Amino acid sequence: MDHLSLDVAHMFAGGLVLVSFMLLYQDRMFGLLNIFALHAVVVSLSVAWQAYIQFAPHLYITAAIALVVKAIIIPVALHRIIVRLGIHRTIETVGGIGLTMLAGIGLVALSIMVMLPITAEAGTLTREDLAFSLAVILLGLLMMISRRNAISQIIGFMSIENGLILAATAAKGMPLVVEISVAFSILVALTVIGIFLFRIRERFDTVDVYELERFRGGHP
Amino acid sequence: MIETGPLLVMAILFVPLGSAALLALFPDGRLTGQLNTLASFFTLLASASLFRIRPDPSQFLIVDDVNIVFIVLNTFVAFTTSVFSASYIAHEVETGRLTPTYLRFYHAMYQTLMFAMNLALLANNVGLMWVAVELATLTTVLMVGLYRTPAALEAAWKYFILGSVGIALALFGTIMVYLAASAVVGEGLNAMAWNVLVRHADAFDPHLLNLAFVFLLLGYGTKVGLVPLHAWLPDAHAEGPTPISAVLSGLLLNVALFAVLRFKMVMSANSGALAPGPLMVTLGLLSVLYAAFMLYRCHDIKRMFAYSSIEHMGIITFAFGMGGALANFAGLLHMTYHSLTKSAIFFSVGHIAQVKGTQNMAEIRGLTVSHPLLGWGLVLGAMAIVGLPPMGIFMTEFLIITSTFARQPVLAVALVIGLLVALGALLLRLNGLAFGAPHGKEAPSQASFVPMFAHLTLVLAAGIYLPPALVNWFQHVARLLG
Amino acid sequence: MALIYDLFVQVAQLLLVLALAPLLTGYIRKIKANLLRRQGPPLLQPYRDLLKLIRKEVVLAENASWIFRVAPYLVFATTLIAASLVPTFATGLVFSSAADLIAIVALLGSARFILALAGLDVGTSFGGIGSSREMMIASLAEPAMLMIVFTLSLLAGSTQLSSVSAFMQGPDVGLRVSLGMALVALIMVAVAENARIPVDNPATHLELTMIHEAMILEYSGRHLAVIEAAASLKLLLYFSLIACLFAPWGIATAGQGVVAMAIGVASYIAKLAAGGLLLAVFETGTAKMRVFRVSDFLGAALMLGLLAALLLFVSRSV
Amino acid sequence: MALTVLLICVGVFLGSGVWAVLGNRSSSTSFWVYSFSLAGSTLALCVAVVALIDTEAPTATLQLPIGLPWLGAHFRLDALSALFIVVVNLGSLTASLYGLGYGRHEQTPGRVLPFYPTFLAGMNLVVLADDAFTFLLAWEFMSLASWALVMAHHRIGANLKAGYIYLLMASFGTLTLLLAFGLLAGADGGYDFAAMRAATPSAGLAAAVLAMALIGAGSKAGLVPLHVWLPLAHPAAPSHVSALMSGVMTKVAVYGFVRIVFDLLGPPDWWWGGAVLVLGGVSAVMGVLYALMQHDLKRLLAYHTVENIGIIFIGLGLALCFQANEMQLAAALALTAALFHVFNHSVFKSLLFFGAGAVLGATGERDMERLGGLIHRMPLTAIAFLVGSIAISALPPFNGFVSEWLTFQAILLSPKLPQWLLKLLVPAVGAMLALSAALAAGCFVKAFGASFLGRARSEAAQNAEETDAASLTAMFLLVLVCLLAGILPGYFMDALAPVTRQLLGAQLPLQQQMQWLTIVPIATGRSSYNGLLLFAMIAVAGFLAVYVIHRWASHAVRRSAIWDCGFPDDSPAAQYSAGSFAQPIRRVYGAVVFRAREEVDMPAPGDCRPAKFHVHIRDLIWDALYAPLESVVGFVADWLSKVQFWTIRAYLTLVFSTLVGLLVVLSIWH
Repeated sequence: MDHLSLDVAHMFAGGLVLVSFMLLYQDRMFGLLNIFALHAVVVSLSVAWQAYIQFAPHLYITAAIALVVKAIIIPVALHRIIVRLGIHRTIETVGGIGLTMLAGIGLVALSIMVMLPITAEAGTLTREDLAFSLAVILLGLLMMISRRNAISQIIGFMSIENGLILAATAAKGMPLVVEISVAFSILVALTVIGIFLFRIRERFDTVDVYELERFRGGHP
Repeated sequence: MIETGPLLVMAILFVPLGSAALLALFPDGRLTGQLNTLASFFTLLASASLFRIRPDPSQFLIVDDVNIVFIVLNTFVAFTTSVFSASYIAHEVETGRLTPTYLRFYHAMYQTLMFAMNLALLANNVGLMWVAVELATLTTVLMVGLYRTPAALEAAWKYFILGSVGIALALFGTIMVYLAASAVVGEGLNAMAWNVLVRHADAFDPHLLNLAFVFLLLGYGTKVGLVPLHAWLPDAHAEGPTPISAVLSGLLLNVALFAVLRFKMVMSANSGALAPGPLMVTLGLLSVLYAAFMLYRCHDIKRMFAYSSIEHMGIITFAFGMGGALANFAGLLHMTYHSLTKSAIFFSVGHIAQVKGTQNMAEIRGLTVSHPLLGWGLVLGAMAIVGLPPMGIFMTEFLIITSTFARQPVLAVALVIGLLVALGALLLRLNGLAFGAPHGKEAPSQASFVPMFAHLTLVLAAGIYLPPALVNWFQHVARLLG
Repeated sequence: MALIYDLFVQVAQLLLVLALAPLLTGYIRKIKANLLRRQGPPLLQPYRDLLKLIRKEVVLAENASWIFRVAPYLVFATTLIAASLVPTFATGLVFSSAADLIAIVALLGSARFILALAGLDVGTSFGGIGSSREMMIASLAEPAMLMIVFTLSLLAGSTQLSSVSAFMQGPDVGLRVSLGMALVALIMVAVAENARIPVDNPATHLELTMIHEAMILEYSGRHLAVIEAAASLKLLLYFSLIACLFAPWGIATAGQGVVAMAIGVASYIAKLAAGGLLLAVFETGTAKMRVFRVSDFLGAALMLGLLAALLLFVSRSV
Repeated sequence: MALTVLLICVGVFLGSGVWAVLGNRSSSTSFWVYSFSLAGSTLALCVAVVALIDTEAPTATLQLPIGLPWLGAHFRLDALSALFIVVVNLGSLTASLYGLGYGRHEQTPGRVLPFYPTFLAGMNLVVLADDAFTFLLAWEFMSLASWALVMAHHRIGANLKAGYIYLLMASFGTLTLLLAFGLLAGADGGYDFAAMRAATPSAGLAAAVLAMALIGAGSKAGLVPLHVWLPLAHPAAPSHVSALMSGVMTKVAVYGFVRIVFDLLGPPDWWWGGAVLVLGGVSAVMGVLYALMQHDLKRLLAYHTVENIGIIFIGLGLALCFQANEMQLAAALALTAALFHVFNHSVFKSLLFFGAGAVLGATGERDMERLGGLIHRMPLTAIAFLVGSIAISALPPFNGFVSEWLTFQAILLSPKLPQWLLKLLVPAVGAMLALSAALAAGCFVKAFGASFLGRARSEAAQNAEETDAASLTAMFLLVLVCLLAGILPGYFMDALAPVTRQLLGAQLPLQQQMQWLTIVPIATGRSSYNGLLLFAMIAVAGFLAVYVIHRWASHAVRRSAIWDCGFPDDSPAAQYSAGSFAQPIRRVYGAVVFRAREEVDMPAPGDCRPAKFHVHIRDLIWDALYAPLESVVGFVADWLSKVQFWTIRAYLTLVFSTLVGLLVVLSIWH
């Protein structure tokens, strides 16, 4: 494996983290969808590159799924849902964007720190990739918890998934990657369907506490 | 000649899958219940015969000492639950809470769930196991939301989101385990085969394993319902159909814990890795204490027993975290007893909720007077679950506490406090439910008591006498767990 | 032969206390009257009273049960036995092994128990007052008594009255603060137990202040006579007890000859006379206290007893 | 052989329990269940008595392949367990006999019959168990069965609460004992008692075990401050069960303590005894003071159990003190006293509960303020109850006095103890013991007086009928035992000698050989007691007095109205009641112990409303210990309960922070 191919893989992985930060920064709904599409494109590029350098043709399938489903179908579907359900176009965040970004930087640092002690045996490529994908996962989680809005939470979840695919493809010769990515796509699809079917607008966050008390039992 | 071993394994997997397809298409609502039972029975037969014939492990599937009893337990409880479910669901259709279409859907999902859980238990490939657990999660999400009430949808959605995040974390952990393994045993399926992993675990990169275990514990731990990852569990139990609550508590939590255990074995086989014990002990203790206090603030009967499940999962995790032959043995035994007892409790709770028309405990009184069998069944079950003798859980709690106290007195005392607080809460509620002057509807229940009392009898008998073969098996696995 | 002689001494003691008890009561009354410059009843008046009473018919309340009728005899018999087991003129009685000091106190307790029940039997408010106050007083007096026993046994190494008495006569005693405290405590207990002033007034029938008399208010005729006899026996018992423990001079020991016995009897009667005089003087000089002050009085006795025991440890260790 | 028979008896109990569940619901079920229990306990009693008296008999052990798999269930019959088997089965024999009559009136036999024999089985098994698992299993099983019996009359709200608190405290005790056994067994799980006996725990460990055993067994026995469940639960059960719970089950708890501390734990430290003494003394006094404040007959009896358990623990504490200083003979005296009191209390407490049950059955009342005059309606019950009252008040010539006398004798030996603290402590405890005995007498004057004497305070009491023959037989059997143990204590003390020999390696001199059956624990010159002689002398003197007076003086009797100092009041309400009887004692002690406050609401002159009198009593132990606990649990539960109402986002935050936290830990840990 030559240096160049390593660097390219590296670049894609780093790019993904960057796009994750963009997701975190974005506070308008449609902008978010576009950036998520970009996120998916970067992932599929990265996967394709891995397929190329690992000589693993089945990974192309994964790349294709990522591209078709997440870069095209889902953003479009979400776009329509937003329009159909009349969801607010701006995203309510918890804490300021700046604070979130700061936390994000902390998370990236953390994922690098955690990955550092792993022996070089595993290969630099893998180690760096793992650090980046961990960062993407953590940023996705951060997004899920720092947004009050269902759509952006779904997008956070999907970015987690992209991070996982990055990790899975980076692990050389890992079997079942395709199956796993398919399984994940089903999950994501269900999520989207769930939002649509259950008319979940803000259910992530706004819950009628009194309603809950009735069946959940608060104070005696 | 075809070997019977692999055939049996296939039967365990494909009888449920096949019947799921069949049930989805089957038009007659009344027969589906029986068909469901029948399918579960055949699966049980197939799994029971695994005791006699054990197939060699393949790269994807394995039957070994660790999983065999779980498979049998799983199929057994699945069978008894299907018997209970038949009478329960019939009543639901009668009262119009479920339409025939949903009935078909329900039964198909039931068998799919069985398939997924059996697959998760049988899987030798850690990736396959992950897929199976995810499938199980998805099916139960659909089942929890079956009634389409706002509360049920809310519960299903919460379960779905939290479960998905957990699943994602578990996947990351699995990938890292693969990475650690592939450096040693080479790339490909071998690096995911569980039996290979355990054999070579000592050579793995310990740091990678540590990181992997954190993710796996949190990921599968979400499914186990460990505090603070538990939030989905009470809602899901309370809002779904009761047979599903029984399966969730009795089986799915076990399956998830089983996944954690498999990885714990890998961890403990590696001398450089961090001991998984303290982590599990902390989470376990946290669960026990939290759930114990929460029991006081439940109004919904199913919700209360859901918290009790959290508590027991905490105890089991605690036991495995403590490790050692005694504690592991007790943990395994506790898993078994908890499955049997908790599902028996949900059987009785299901019928109680049906005859009383409510799950609110304030509106249920004096069950031992109005419905003696149901009431005493509940009393027995509750006694068993809080660990009163002669039921089996007393034995396991005895072993866990005594073996812990000699090593870590503070932890044992904390556990004891948790147990005591939980006992106080459950007994307080039980007092109101089972005793006093009866209150509310007094219609006779058309229940099938056989599953409930079968489970309770088993737990009772096991508390007094355990067959040596079973003991040997448990002890063997306990040693494997380290 | 020795056994018969011992038995004779024992029976003699029994008869002696039985015979002397009313006399002691009469004697104290006489002295008290004299101290008040009254002539007072003759010394033998109590005997006459008793004789008169036992010849009269008994008036029983309609709802009195058998307890009411049996109680006087039980109280009498128990007190008599207890009194006869306290050495008066000779120690080492043949039956002294039957009961040590603790058992004697307990026997008196049994008598009180029965009498208190009898007080409740008819179901009057006076009987109730008497019984309940009697038991309250006993609840303090008994522990105090036990503390005294404790002190004595600590010194003498025994709770057997004969042994303690022998020890007190011996050279090892010396003068001890503890003993003094124990004596004071014992006297206080004795005053309370016998319903004497300042705890109770045996001569009053003023409803709100009486204790012992309230309890036996419903009794009449021979029952009353037996109870009165028991009461004077109890008084004598405490005199004997104090004499035998704290003034054991002249007391004969087991197996000694008739002369020693005679000396014993003489000194015993002298001690009774002196004790009775002191009691009469004391009673004349004090006023009865309120019922709920009694607890303080007896609490003090208990504290004295406890202090006596504890002081003994201190003095011993030095 | 003896052990096998005993286990078969246990089997009979369990079998009849199962039969009561499965068998037909005819009225004969009750008869058969009690008959089988009677037969079983009679057989067990005989076997145990023989085993106890026959000093040559070797210690029998037996192992069954049940319970913990690799351990099995160990059983053992030695002197100590034989003694407690005697206590248990004497109680169950009479209770079963009593049940034959009393049980016929049971409204809900289905909730009593299955659990009654299982309760008996549980108690027997505790005493026979020879490994920690079997012991605790039986222990908790016993609690569970008795809990079910407490809940027999579950429609009464107070019983529900009683059952709840009972089971909670019982489980608390079991878990504490579990910890004690955990320490004794060590990490390798040497759960059989033989292994524990062989092990020698370090001083700190042993002290911890002692503390646990004291809490665990003490909570079951009813030591203050762990007694709160006892006065609630014991009265709630049917009366023969109350008798068993108070008279016998608390003794099984004492057995547990003795077994652990004297047998398994090895040589004691001197301060252990001090701790036990203090608890015992406090229990004795507090128990009786609580009892004095009650007007519920059965609850009063239950509080007296607390008192008597205190007395027993005083004896046990003394035995520990002496044993620690290697004064084996004195220790044997103290232990004999304690064990004798165990036996005695089981006898007279059963007797008293039977009596209370007979009263309850005849009148439907437990409240003494609504009883009275029953001596006329139920003369035999009255006699039995009276004997029990005298015995429990520690008055001669009955058995209660003998054991308390022995305890005092042990106390009087305390000056020889070298430790200063003990020297000072023991006399104080002695004063407490004397105080409790005197107060007990007061309390039973009140109990007997208010229930049986005076005039009936309610219609029910007025029309009461004497109870049935079976119940009376059971009661008079116990009366006989009370008397025999009171006047022939030597035989009973000799029967205890094998136990002290087993536990302490020393025994008292044989009492049967003493002159005239006098009991002489140490030396003739020191102290002695002869109940038989006293009894005979009092009887002779009494009869002589009666004879003389009736023969030569008068025997005329005239019945007339009550005199009452000239102011009789016909209303039975004008009598002294239980509450007014306790008033002086309440004023003296209650002001401190219970913060008792009297409140008089006296209307102004001309105002026609009735005057009112209130007594406010607070249970300081509950207020100081249990109420805070309750509110802490409630507070924590409320606080944690807020988590239930979080949003999914908040839950995700929880997951996220856990993950991040663990990762941070991991990165730092490297």
